Amino acid sequence: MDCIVRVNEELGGDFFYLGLEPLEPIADIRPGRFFMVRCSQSADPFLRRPMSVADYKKDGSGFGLVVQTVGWGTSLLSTLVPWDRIDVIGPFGTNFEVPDGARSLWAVAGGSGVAPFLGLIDHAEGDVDHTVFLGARTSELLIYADRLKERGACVITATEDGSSGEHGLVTEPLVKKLDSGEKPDVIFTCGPTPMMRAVARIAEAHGIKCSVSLENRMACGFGACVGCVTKKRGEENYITVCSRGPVFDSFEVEI
Amino acid sequence: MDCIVRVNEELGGDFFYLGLEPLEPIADIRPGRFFMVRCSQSADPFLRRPMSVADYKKDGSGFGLVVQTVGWGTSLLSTLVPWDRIDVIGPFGTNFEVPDGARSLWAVAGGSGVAPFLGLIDHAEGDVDHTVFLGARTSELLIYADRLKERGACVITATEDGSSGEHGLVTEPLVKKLDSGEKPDVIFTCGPTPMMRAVARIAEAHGIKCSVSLENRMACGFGACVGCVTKKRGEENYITVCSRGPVFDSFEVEI
Amino acid sequence: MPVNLANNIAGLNLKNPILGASGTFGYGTLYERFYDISVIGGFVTKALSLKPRAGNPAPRICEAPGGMLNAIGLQNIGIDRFVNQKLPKIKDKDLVIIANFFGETVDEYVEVASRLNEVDGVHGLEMNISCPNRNNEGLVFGASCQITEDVVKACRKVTNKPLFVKLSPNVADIAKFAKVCEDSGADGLSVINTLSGMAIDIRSRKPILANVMGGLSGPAIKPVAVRMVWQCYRAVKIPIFGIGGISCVEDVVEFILAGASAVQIGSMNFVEPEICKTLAEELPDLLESLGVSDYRELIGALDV
Amino acid sequence: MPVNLANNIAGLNLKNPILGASGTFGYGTLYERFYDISVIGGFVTKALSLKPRAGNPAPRICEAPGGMLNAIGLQNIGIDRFVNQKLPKIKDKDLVIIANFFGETVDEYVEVASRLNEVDGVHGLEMNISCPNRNNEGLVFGASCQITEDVVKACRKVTNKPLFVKLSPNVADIAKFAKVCEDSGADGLSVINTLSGMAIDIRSRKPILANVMGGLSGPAIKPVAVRMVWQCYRAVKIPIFGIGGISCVEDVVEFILAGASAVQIGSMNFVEPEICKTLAEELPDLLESLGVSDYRELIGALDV
Ligand SMILES: Cc1cc2nc3c(=O)[nH]c(=O)nc-3n(C[C@H](O)[C@H](O)[C@H](O)COP(=O)(O)OP(=O)(O)OC[C@H]3O[C@@H](n4cnc5c(N)ncnc54)[C@H](O)[C@@H]3O)c2cc1C
Ligand SMILES: Cc1cc2nc3c(=O)[nH]c(=O)nc-3n(C[C@H](O)[C@H](O)[C@H](O)COP(=O)(O)OP(=O)(O)OC[C@H]3O[C@@H](n4cnc5c(N)ncnc54)[C@H](O)[C@@H]3O)c2cc1C
Ligand SMILES: Cc1cc2nc3c(=O)[nH]c(=O)nc-3n(C[C@H](O)[C@H](O)[C@H](O)COP(=O)(O)O)c2cc1C
Ligand SMILES: Cc1cc2nc3c(=O)[nH]c(=O)nc-3n(C[C@H](O)[C@H](O)[C@H](O)COP(=O)(O)O)c2cc1C
Ligand code: FES
Ligand code: FES
Repeated sequence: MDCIVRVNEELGGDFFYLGLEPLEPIADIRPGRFFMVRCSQSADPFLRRPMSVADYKKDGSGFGLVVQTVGWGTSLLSTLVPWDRIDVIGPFGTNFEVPDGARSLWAVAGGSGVAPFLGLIDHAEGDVDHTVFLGARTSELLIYADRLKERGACVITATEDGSSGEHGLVTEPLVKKLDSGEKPDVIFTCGPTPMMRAVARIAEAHGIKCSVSLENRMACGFGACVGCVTKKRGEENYITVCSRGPVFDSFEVEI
Repeated sequence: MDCIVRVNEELGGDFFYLGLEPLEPIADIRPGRFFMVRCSQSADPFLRRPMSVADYKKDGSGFGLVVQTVGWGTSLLSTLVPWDRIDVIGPFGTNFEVPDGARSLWAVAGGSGVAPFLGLIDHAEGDVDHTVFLGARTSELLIYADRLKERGACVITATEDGSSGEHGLVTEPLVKKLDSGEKPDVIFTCGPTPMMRAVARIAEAHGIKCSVSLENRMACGFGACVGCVTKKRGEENYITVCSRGPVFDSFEVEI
Repeated sequence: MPVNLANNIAGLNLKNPILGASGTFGYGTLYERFYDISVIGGFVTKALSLKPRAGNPAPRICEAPGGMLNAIGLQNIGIDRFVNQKLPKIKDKDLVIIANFFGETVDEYVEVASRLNEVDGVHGLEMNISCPNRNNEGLVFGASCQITEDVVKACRKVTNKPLFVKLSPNVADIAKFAKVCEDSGADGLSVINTLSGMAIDIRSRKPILANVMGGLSGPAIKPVAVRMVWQCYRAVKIPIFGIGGISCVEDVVEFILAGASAVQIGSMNFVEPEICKTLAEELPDLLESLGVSDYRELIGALDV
Repeated sequence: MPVNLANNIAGLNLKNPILGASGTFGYGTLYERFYDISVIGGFVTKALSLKPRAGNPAPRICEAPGGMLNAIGLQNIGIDRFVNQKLPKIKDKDLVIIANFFGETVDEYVEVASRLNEVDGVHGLEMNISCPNRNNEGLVFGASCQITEDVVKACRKVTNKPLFVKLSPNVADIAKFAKVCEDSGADGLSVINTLSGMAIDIRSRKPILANVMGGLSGPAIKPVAVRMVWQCYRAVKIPIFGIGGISCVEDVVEFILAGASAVQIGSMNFVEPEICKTLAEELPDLLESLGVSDYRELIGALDV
């Protein structure tokens, strides 16, 4: 599906936000699902790149991506300007699902992993409290803290260099808050694998349901290449992250 | 050498004009010489594309290319917009050299082959009469006729569909003019090979010195790949068109 | 001018010469979310083995210049689940279904082939001989002419369905293998499988693929594939499926001119899930512009 | 932290591991218009033969996805003109000059090798065994282990300069050839030459290259080249020049990790004439960022 680029906004560090308008509305966009984005019409780069949905319009007439420039594909995306066209397919995969009756949701994000939580909080239904733990190397990379606060989320930040919020890893304020006796109904996490692994361990130790969003290398995004596999815990067989995930219950998969 | 794109102007048909400003002035630009243009920073397309110098500033601070979109590389060039950067190396090769004492010069061009004659006429020295024969399939593709007239050249056009000028190939008005008794000191020709071949035959038959500009496939443009070869007439050895040409005396090479 | 795209290839009635290649088209059902797959000529299943196989650990894929590397490790659901669960969903569709299969020994090949021979709804077989030979440390079946001959002859005996052999490009003289297959009773050839390649993460100093080496596919391999199709075409009379880096309709014609009777599209399905449909739709117009009313005129029509 | 780039490779003293590859660097003089070539480790000449050779008719080159095809046909000025006209212009420069050479028979190989052995200013020899064998219709020398052994042994006898053998990638098992070369007295290997490929103009129905087939080079072949360097590295103890699709400094490190003692840059010189200089300049910074103070630590340091 061709989309028109509406915005390409620098977010600090290597991050930028792409606001896209598909030529026709796209159904079933949900936080945690992702698009496969074509970065160039040439054979280099050849494969599409997976990108999580950030914010989106309920009617599917617009959505955003939060992208970090890490290589050739993402650096091509960073050069897009308004009115350029970009070709995406999707959305694919599972989404972050707020359990019925949940009243309190904590989200732990690193880097572009904040993306799904923008849409999640924008479209939150019912009476759920949101706390977002944002971690980054330095304050400049703590993207979207203000925007999440505006939407009513409680935002707790941590930076490795101490330039903003707590000094250290984002798991530290998480553990502190849990130790202080607070306990959410569910924890969602998205970001670097070591961070998600730590969050999952902590959630499990506290008996809290936790959803993780895996970021395996993907070629197709819809189950055809069987390239993006992971193992279900305790099982021998591989499953495809793109179609059975990317959002899994932390108990389900090995991370 | 990085250049800033100043203009990308549609010329009709698949043709467009790129006006470029190099970050530093480029020495030795001359009509008939060419640049090797990088169409993308990716590996596809991999090779640079050869493009003749069209008009240019004497001090090397700016020059233009007349490009026809025929494939992937040229279609990437067609999407350039002002302030984009483009990487060229050169200029390479031999140029159209007006013989000492020449008073009358005829140029026969087809398609983007008109390019070198823009610069040639702009920078003509001494007291030379220029007649340019422009050929195309249809009038829309007769680019730069007006501009050449403005610079004082006599322009004679021919179109295959008769929509402008003579009906037929550009060699027809050429032959007519020669048959009427006129005779230039030299003929330059640039464009499709069959056209140049015909022009060379006609010039030779009339005993007129003729320079042709060969368009062999090129990988490097500066003599390193030995890919762009042609044969010297009557010799067994191949010579590289990029460094020994592209402009040759028609007697020198097999076309 | 109506343009003919239909052909009978080694007994398979293809309405057009566009097929999905093995390992990139799943078991057929996956692409239904994008288009009705009965518009294409057919497809080849992911490689099937006697027992389900788990395949290699991740990462299994990575980008390569002009293509990709994969080391899936022949993960598959096994022949039983294919026949019982997947085939029923697609067997009534109007397209040719070819089962790609392999074994780890010649006997296993024969067993799979004879099982598949009984299966209604499987129209043809494609032997994948680019897979590791359990009795021959590190080497694949398709790297030895003798083993190729043995395995093709053995499978030929147990099936009367059209039998294609998919050749490995990692050999010095592919025409020799083509001839061996023809002489051993193959009805057709599939040319080519992936080129063996490798990529390294310079920061971790580890191979990017968990399996160390993988198969290179995509546009990068197209010149090698075209060359091999042409070499095979000159060596044998049986029809050839051309495979390797096809990404546009001009590529389809390039392979047909080189000698392919039909083509299979692999990795490009990942990039453009509708590519097979698009190619089937665009082919008539391109042929018309080339002044061709029957695509079969172009098979091997390279003017050398 | 000063980073060491120097190394002695099979007796050649390279100040850094960046060389220009045969057939893409002319006879050295051409790149002087872009930079002072004494900043790079060295270069390999275009293949030299006993007599000058005219080479193939045009077109000799075309674009391919992620690279290019060439069929130059070993055009060269012959050993005499090289020694008399070209070498004097570059022999006093501070860089290693390796003469790439070939023959059409084993005897011709030997004659060129013994001639080159006498030439002052030629520091090493690189045998190109990917060229057609006059006594063996259609096949190249490097496609047969036996002929490879014969020709390497024969040339080894007539030269005491460092002798590299440049391997053809168009074989099933390159490690076997690597071992044969080592056992036959080669001092080093150059891995790889171009992959055999082909492209067709669908409108004229003719091959794009006048020679029909050509050699594929450029980024497209990098995964195949890295794989082959690694396979050779595990098979032999002699040093390896890594070649194939190198276009950036990360690629250089990738080849070194796979087992290359130095690298040669081919087609990328056409796209970026200053690429060898750029790579030599950028390598120290990249090594430093990888925490490496001597590039030799990385040779074959792939962590599998
Ligand atoms: C489901 C999912 C959702 C994602 N959402 C986002 C997002 O919202 N924003 C964002 O910036 N990034 C996201 N990513 C990661 C993003 O896809 C990669 O950063 C991107 O593919 C890198 O492409 P490149 O060409 O710039 O880098 P490359 O040059 O290809 O590689 C640079 C690095 O990126 C990693 N990488 C490369 N390809 C992939 C791939 N296909 N999948 C995962 N990692 C890869 C590699 O580890 C490599 O070291 C997501 C990944 C997945 C799987
Ligand atoms: C010295 C010289 C000067 C030139 N000047 C101009 C000019 O001023 N304006 C202009 O529009 N074109 C010019 N050309 C032709 C131009 O280089 C080609 O049209 C261009 O390379 C095509 O690139 P592509 O990627 O768009 O097409 P491709 O997809 O690569 O090929 C399309 C067609 O273009 C031809 N072609 C491809 N590569 C080359 C090549 N390297 N050299 C020649 N022909 C090729 C082929 O015959 C092919 O059929 C010149 C060529 C030469 C050699
Ligand atoms: C992810 C992936 C999995 C593949 N699996 C198989 C397979 O199971 N059996 C087989 O014969 N070929 C397999 N192939 C090879 C393809 O069928 C095809 O021969 C190859 O990819 C070249 O075509 P392409 O360049 O169009 O991708 C696989 C290719 C890819 C990319
Ligand atoms: C135009 C051209 C000419 C070549 N000529 C030779 C040659 O004469 N001898 C040789 O051994 N290799 C020759 N090669 C092969 C290169 O040296 C190199 O092995 C190959 O191109 C792969 O490297 P690359 O991908 O960096 O180009 C040639 C390559 C090209 C592109
Ligand atoms: S990315 Fe292809 S199966 Fe998941
Ligand atoms: S283009 Fe390379 S020698 Fe002429």
